[in-house]
Amino acid sequence: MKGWLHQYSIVGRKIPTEEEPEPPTYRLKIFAPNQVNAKSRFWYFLRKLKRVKKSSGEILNISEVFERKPTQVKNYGIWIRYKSRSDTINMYREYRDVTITGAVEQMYKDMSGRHRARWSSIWVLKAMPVAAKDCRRPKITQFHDSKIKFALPHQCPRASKRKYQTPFKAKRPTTIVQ
Amino acid sequence: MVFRRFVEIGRVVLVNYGKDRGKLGVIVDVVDHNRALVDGPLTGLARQTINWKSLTLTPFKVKIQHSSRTGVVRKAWEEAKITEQWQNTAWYKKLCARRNKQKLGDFDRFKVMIAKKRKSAMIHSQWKRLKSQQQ
Amino acid sequence: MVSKSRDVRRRLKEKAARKEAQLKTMSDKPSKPKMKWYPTEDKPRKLFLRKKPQKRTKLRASITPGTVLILLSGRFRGRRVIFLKQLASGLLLVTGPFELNGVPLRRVNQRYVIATSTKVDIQSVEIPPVDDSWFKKNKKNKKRSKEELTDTGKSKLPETFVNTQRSIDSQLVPLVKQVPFLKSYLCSRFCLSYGQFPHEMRF
Amino acid sequence: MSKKPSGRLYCKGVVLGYKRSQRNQYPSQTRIKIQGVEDRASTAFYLGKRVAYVYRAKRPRKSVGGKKTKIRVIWGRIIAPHGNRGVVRAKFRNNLPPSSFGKRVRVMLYPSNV
Repeated sequence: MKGWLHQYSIVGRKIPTEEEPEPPTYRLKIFAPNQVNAKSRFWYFLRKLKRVKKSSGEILNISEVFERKPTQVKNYGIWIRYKSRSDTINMYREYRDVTITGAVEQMYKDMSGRHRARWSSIWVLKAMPVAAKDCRRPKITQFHDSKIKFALPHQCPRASKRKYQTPFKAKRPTTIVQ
Repeated sequence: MVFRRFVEIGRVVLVNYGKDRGKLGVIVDVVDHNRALVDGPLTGLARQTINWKSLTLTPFKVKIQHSSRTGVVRKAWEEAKITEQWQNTAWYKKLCARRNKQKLGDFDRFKVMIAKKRKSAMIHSQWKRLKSQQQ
Repeated sequence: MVSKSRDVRRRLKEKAARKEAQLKTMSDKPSKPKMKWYPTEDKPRKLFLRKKPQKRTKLRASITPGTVLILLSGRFRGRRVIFLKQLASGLLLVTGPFELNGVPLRRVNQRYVIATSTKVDIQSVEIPPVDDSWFKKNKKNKKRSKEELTDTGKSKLPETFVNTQRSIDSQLVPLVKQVPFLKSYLCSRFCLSYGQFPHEMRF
Repeated sequence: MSKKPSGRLYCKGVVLGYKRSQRNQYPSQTRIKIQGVEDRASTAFYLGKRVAYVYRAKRPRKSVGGKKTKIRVIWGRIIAPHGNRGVVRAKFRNNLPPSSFGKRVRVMLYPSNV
């Protein structure tokens, strides 16, 4: 389900009272599947960081942040903190993608695949495009080559139509395109 | 075993899955080991990332820099006359034949059947004549 | 519902009038012997159905006069025939033509037909005044007298039937002959062969 | 105009079984796999089409054609698609016997809306 994640910028603050007529406002960039989920994640983080609860606070603005250049490949650095079975770990991961939400989606899948981490156990601390020279992961830097050239040694092209997707084939598929 | 078709910037690819099935495109950038950024300005393929599994590499190439914009890709495409080259290949002709065969109406199928019969009749008579000459 | 009760009252009045007339004739007739048996249940009364005019059956867009149809069931299943016109009853009037593939003027329901994209231009063809009653007549005179039966035991077709068929065929066949392969196409039958799936086929 | 039998004018279908969950089955509805129909979109053509389960019985009985024959038919209709791989659901005048599972069923081309 590519593209299920959206990025929201949410601004909220504590409800002003006599003692504190001008409470500070906080803005968070949240990755969530929809607005409702984004608001609840906003209060989740605010409750943990700033002693502001949903009941004692108010959301001033919530707006979706769209990718400015969705057809340009970028390297994304994502700092996360996730609760593994035994302790809590900070991590820095890198992904190549055209949108930041795409990179974060890759991160969630990657974490669930490699570390069996669930959505709820992962905090996205920071996610931002990183310049090519600052990338640290060889898996990413290997693609930093303007003259990149490699073969596809073992290619099983998808059946063109769903009706041709059958588990059993009469002939061995040709996996090398001459 | 020597590879001749490589994934590289400017490689022309054919999309064979999804709603853009049958369209040509150019690899503008390699995202990662799964996907490429593909653009097909003259073939109606929007600039987007597509998985390698939905693409097949063609023997054609276009001279462009990596992540060059659509306008640049279009110009390079026209210079290299990819569309004409592609339409001369047997690959393209086979794809067209398959599509036309699907569009045949009942009467056309009947005429195709008649034509096939005539062809095999001709071949058969020719073959018998050669065989009799041999004896 | 007011009109309904007025109808009911009208009918009751008529019934009463009929009863009176009956009684009058009964009285001057010699009195019948006492009935030994009186019906215990009253006779089922025929319901008064308000007959709605039959809605004209719509014709599929793919079927226009001159289209070649494929008959899907019945005696001539698989045959390719030419559609002439839609009759009042909504059934399609088709013919082979008889001279080519033996399908006479015949009525077919459009649900039992596949319309192909091949069309014969039959503007110039003057279709004889054939309608539903024309077909019903044949059924009535099925029980014809002995001498009309030909030796093969089949009932001989009335002359009018044969003539109209001939007149239609004489107009259609030359039209068919103009289009190459159309004649042999109409003579051959449609069938599904290996690897042909109707949901993928264009007709 | 020889009287040779007409070619096949039906699609080949196979009876997969009744509508069922793991432990209950509902014989009023059967599942049919039609040859060449692999995804849900292509089942649209077949919805409403009539289906014939033709089978041979022990005793010959008078058939519509008047002659006595051992061949009998249970007529039904395709009522809905089932799942995403082209299987369809059908309802028959009398429920199909379980002996029909795996057997041939003829999906007619009528009522046609081509």
